[in-house]
Amino acid sequence: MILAHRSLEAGSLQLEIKLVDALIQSKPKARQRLLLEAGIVAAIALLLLFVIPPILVGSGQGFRVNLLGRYLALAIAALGIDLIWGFTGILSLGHGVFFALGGYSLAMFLLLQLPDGQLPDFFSPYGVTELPWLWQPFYSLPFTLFAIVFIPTIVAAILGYLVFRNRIRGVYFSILTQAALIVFFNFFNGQQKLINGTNGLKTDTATIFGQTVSSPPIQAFLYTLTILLLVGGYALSRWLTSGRSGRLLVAVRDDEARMRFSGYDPTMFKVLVFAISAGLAGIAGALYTVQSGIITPQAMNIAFSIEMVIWVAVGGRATIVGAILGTLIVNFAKSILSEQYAQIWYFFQGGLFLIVVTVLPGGILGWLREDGVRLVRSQINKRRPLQTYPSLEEDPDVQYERKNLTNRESDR
Amino acid sequence: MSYANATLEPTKPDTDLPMLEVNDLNVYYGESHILRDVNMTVFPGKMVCLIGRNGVGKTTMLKTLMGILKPRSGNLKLDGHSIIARTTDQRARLGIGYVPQGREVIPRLTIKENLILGLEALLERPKKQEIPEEIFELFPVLKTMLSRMGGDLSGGQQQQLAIARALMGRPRLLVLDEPTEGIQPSIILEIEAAVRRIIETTGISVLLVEQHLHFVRQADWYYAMQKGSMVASGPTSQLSNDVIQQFLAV
Amino acid sequence: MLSGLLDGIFSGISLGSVLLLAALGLAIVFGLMGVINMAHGELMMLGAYTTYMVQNALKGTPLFGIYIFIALIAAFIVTAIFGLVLERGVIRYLYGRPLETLLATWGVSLILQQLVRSVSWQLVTIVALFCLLFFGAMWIVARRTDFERARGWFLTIMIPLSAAAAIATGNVLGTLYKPAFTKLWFDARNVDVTAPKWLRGGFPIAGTQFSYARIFIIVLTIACVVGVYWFLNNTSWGLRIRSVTQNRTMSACLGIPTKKVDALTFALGSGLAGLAGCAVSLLGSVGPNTGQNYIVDTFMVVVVGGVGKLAGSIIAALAIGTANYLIGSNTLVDLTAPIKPLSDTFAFFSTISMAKVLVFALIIAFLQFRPGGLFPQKGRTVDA
Amino acid sequence: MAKSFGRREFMILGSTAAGSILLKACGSNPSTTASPGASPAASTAASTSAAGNTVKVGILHSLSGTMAISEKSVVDAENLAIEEINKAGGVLGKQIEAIIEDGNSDWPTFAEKAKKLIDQDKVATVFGCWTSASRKAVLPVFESKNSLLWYPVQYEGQECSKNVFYTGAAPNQQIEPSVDWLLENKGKEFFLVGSDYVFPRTANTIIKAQLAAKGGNTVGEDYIPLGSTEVKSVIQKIKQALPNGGVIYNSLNGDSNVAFFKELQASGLNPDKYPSMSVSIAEEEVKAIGVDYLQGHYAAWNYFQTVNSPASTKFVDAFKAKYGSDRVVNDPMEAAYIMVYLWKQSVEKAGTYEDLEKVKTAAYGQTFDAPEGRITMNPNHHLSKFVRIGEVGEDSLFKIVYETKEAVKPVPWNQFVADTKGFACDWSDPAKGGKYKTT
Amino acid sequence: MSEKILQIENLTVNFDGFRALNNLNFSLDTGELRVIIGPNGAGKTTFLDVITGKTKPTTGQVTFKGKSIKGNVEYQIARLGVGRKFQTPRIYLNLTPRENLELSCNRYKNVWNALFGKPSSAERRTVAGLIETIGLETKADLKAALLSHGEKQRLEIGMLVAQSPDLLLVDEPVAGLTDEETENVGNLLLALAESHSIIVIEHDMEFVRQIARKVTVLHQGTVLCEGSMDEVQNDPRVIEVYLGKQEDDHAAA
Repeated sequence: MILAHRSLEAGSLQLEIKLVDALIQSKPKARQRLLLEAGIVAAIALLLLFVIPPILVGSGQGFRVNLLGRYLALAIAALGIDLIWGFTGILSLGHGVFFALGGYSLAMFLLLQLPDGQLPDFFSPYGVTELPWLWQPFYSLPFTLFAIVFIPTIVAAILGYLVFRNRIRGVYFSILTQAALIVFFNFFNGQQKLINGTNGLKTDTATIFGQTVSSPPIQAFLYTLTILLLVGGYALSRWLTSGRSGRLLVAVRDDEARMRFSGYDPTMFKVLVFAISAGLAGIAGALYTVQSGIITPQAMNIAFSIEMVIWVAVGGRATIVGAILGTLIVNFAKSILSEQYAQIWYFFQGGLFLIVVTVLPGGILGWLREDGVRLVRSQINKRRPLQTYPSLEEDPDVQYERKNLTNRESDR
Repeated sequence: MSYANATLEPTKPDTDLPMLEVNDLNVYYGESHILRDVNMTVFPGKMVCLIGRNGVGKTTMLKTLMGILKPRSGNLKLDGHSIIARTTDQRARLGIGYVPQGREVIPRLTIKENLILGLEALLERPKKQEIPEEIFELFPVLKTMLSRMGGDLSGGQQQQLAIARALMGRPRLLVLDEPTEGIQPSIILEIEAAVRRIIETTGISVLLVEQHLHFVRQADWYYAMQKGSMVASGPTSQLSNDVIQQFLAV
Repeated sequence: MLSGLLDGIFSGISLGSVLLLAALGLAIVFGLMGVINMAHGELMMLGAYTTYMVQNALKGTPLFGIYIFIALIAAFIVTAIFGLVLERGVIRYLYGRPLETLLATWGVSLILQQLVRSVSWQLVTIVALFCLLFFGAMWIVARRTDFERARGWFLTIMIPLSAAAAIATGNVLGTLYKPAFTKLWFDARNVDVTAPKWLRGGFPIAGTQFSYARIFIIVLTIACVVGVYWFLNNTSWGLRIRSVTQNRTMSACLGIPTKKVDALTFALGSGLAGLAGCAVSLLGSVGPNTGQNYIVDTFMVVVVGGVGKLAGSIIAALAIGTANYLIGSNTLVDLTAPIKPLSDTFAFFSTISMAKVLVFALIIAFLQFRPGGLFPQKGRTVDA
Repeated sequence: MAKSFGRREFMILGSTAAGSILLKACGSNPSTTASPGASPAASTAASTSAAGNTVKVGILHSLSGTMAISEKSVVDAENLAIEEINKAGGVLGKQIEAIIEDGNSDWPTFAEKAKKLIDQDKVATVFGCWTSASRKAVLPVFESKNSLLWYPVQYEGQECSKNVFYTGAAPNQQIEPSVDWLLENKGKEFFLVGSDYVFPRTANTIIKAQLAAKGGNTVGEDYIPLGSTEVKSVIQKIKQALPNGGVIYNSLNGDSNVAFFKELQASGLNPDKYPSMSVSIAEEEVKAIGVDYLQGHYAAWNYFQTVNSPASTKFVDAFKAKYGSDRVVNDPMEAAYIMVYLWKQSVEKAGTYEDLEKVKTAAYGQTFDAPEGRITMNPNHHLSKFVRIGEVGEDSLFKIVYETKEAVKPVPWNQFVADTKGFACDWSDPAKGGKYKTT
Repeated sequence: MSEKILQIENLTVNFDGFRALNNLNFSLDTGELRVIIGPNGAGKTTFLDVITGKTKPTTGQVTFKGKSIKGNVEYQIARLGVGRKFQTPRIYLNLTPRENLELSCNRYKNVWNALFGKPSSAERRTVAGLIETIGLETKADLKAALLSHGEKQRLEIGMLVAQSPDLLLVDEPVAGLTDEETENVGNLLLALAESHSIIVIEHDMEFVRQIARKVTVLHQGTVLCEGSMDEVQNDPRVIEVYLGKQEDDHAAA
């Protein structure tokens, strides 16, 4: 019945049948692919957990393990940026707020791990003798865990709703998120008595489970936790960007108005994605804070939030792997280059922005898919092994379509 | 498609090169083929009318002529020189005056400013930016409202303004896209008269896209378009009712 | 009381006019071209550094008393040229993609910040030599017909080659003429811009004193607004700019060189940033980070005012300036003293940093009622 | 070491093969210009380390970001000291090799770079930090790794880590005497202005307590965000609070000072009626603000370039010879300069630079003929320093209007603040440690 | 069947003084296929904008299935049962035709369902059937960006149908199509007309003749005339609008 529709030449009938077969088989194939992908993710996670740290330590670069842990935490925030910008097309320049909210939540909890009646010691110079109300709930671990994820989420949902409701879009949204950043920065920066202002909250010396946070066992635990949560974030992003919700995200990016006329309310979807990405940023902020030992309002400066976008852009927007890869590449480049060329690091960073926007709009993964694949294949002239994301070039349907379209052009 | 091969070459004036020559023009919007191998010629001092229903590609043809759209293949020659590589503003300065569909008067500029913008097409701009009296002779209504905003005019006035603006640049080829669209009959007659007078007094060529038969009949030559192709052409004197029914009527 | 009131009005206007001056160029570029120029603050910084250079050059000459006027002209020209280069080199490839412009100009802003830190004759030589070699070679090669095909190869060969040659030369020269050639022009330290004598101090009225520098800036802002208004409404380039803004395609069809208009508009906006930079150097410090303080505030002015509307920007700047001042000083606390909770609230926000918090919150609230700003643009909108 | 070098180079070469050479050439030059003398050591740091004839030390300051303005000149002073020491034969017969890292004005970055210096470069000690926030951020790193930091800037006190030597002034060596001097000479009504971060906040807490104790009066205080240049409303508050003149105590940092003094003058608050005492404005800052705005205002420091002593003249001359005659020196630079020498002396006394316990013990009681005078390292890791108050003169330098005859002993735990009253610090006695009760 | 599905009374839309629609009255029976023609600028697209909630009328009322749509925004009106196809095909280019259809077909358009819902087997069958109807079987799982213009047009119509609206608004469905494709689309619309109420806006007179039963002519924002194709074709007012005054022809000549 599928074949009984339009006139096709005899030659392409054969192909047609193959295609139909492929379609029928696509279900189990998809499951296989999913398993393969899960396997690869697990393998990389194990590699990160058990192989890379000893190698780094062995080569006298032990402190890079901590860096890696921090950058992996940043990668979680990058996943959030990718969801909102890469997949949904909304550029948020205010994710530092959510990052910081997560970080501050956890830092407040850690600082309260004190004997009864004592205050965190930074309070004393300001003459604060009673714990401010803001701090009270953070005695509770469950509340803190809730706060890390949901305070950013709720703030984002409110902000997002207020903005998206008015159909404020594009650069206006970006500018407003920047303004929000300034608001939060000034608030955190200006409230010395509440949260220690510019100095931020230090978590290194706090104790948890009877150990200081900066001690090796806790740091190893945090490193593991980061990887697990990154895998979780990866899974969440995969889940959100596939299936029906994934299609809806693409739909918001492609044509928001069309969605409305199909009966969807894009505002709610945008709020949802914005909130989820904020939650991811909150988790990232918490993990980053405990691994770097301090959270300050600097996490909410303009540059940092824009940098997050560039991580995703470098890796390749709208690719989940790209977000993670981009974060690691840019941050390690920053850390290594700034060791070597401390004085002119900004040149590199600025150049990176320019290059990514003008020359490599698809980022590294985008380039690999578009040009890299062709380049490599033409060089070694053989078939590529199957990857997690089969490129369009491999797709028989595409080849068929290409040919057909080319024919169409010349016919008349 | 019975008219597809009926194309006659327009009668050639004695010595002149064609003012405009369109050769095998193909234009696409993305993947959809809008203009298919379009050929047409406009000779100096002649008024040529392009007819056809909405959506057959007339406006696309004019936009390609102005360089707003890029053709995928084919050539455009103005007075014997290819203009295919020229930008829109260069084409304007080479002497194509364009009166687009919907007039496109700049809304928040005054009438005077709109007219002065017409001088942009001149290769050497006069020191003193004045509006020549001929313009007001053609369109007396404009003189009384020089300081009003272009967007505040009625459709007919905007149309007159748009034509006057194009004339300010002293074009060699005046391109008019549906100048009568949505305009009261009385003003249509004024515009018709003005266009005729322009041709008589300045001797420039006119390429007109039009549906109003009355106006169409003012032209020397017609081309009929359908589905992106030229399907018929001839002197307007020979424009038969048959053709009109086929390509123009409801 | 009178002096307090006068002072309040003056300060509000003065803050507003600084904002307006800074936002003016941005409003033109954003409003007319839809370009988000994150490097606007750094263009201001360039203007401020130009002022510094002019000041130093004229020190001890009779012109020193009026150096500020020469500096204004110089700042305008320098930043306008820089804006022109920026538009031709980067922005023009990004028209219609505001988000990409935003990221690219952010990159430019980082580069500019580092530039003033690192600029020396050596760096200038290297950059100049690179441009000479690279673009020179391009100019020669581009005339060959098969250039488009060989473009990739040309770039991969010529970029490293010219870079290596330029850097090698720069380094050799650097070692030969060491201190003079490699000495940083500005370094990362702030530089001092001292207003001429007649601009220091203030003008006493009714027990208070109006700063001459601030009066100067208010006058300058008025002059700039009038100047921009005059330029847009009474010159042929102004007419072209307005025309292109309202209908780009039709303008091209009339023979207006739209690319030139784009470049000119951007240069004008940049030049105004230079003027603003010159002006703020009278008030604050001049350093690599000078521009950063202004960027978000000025964007707010543009957003609140409504894109592309001069009048909107003026009102928005004055409103934001006054609000910032009223909340940041104790004025509101005193006014609302009878109502305790209200005055407590204002007291909480009555520092400069907290005033910003409240003002930005108010802006977001305002946009709930007027998402398009004070004077929303009808018809065509800038959409991402 | 060689191994780690190879890896680092490899990573860069591997990633940007052609670009690397390019970057290297370009990158080393600006640093050359900033510190021509020390740069060979800095840029060839890794390659010579294999020889084993050098002692590595870390220099950790912001070379970029907002704080670079102040911190770069401190790096210059440290490089000068290292160069002098190396010329004189080094320390324990070995050349000092400085590894410079950029803290990027970002506190977590400071912590990261500190870890890198300690773990990877295995430096003997680190000279670094400016802001208290950055010091507090790296403190846990130094404590957990039991490494040593030398900190050259005047600060708010209330800290006494066994892993830090503080060579700048404690509050009782700068703030408290200056307040006393103002009370005596300039008036009892004080308005406190500061940048919004820990040093001004703590300093003002101390000042308020001190004024309350000594019969002065705090009529108002206000804080400006770091880097903000909108100071109009502060001026307004000052005018309201002090309609007939009074003392402005200024602990603003960085850019805000420029705006503040420009506005102060424009609003007619001149030093005759509104004298201001600054604790973050030194010779460099006077240059950057413009002397015309500052003339007649006061600053409190331990050292001014105008200090007339052979050591001071030598320091100024050496600095100008190295970096150019248009440069000036200031108090933090002096503190940075002397801390390198103090470290050298301690190492030489201990006979090792690796055993930090020995180095620390050796440091206690070390004296040095510093440009400011003969200073002594106390067991509480702070220096006994001379206190001076200077008035900005026409020549952009300070006219010293007050100086202590002897070095003032440091009191890290402030005695005006209730929480720390009665506490002291002594690391030479294991029983006492960082914070013990004296009474 | 004669019940009115759509009724429009005295509708006026003012854009800065320009009346895009001027006191327009219109009604459509349930199950009717109506073609609207009119010269450019007659207000056809604005007409659709008002019905779908994109543009708010200055005055006048739109009643759909007996209820006023006033105060409803686009997605609410769409949920009431109005589907719209745009002039240029607006589909989600980065999704496959199958996914495009599934999105439209989905009954529950809330956020929760988007996250946790799975297409039901009935929905999947509907989509499969639709793919067949619009003739995109072979390309059902390619990115829609790769479709030809005609295929995109068909896909968008398919999306409309998947939405199963009571009223379909179709704006220029055959613009830029070849003859064969035009005919396909015509047949598709005729097939749909058996179970839906449809308004089609079109310029292509041959196509209009193919599908039209009743034609409405819009001119300057109001209904000029209504009737069968033949009636409209011979109406002097219509001829005047399209071809200019016939008498003048003689008068001027």
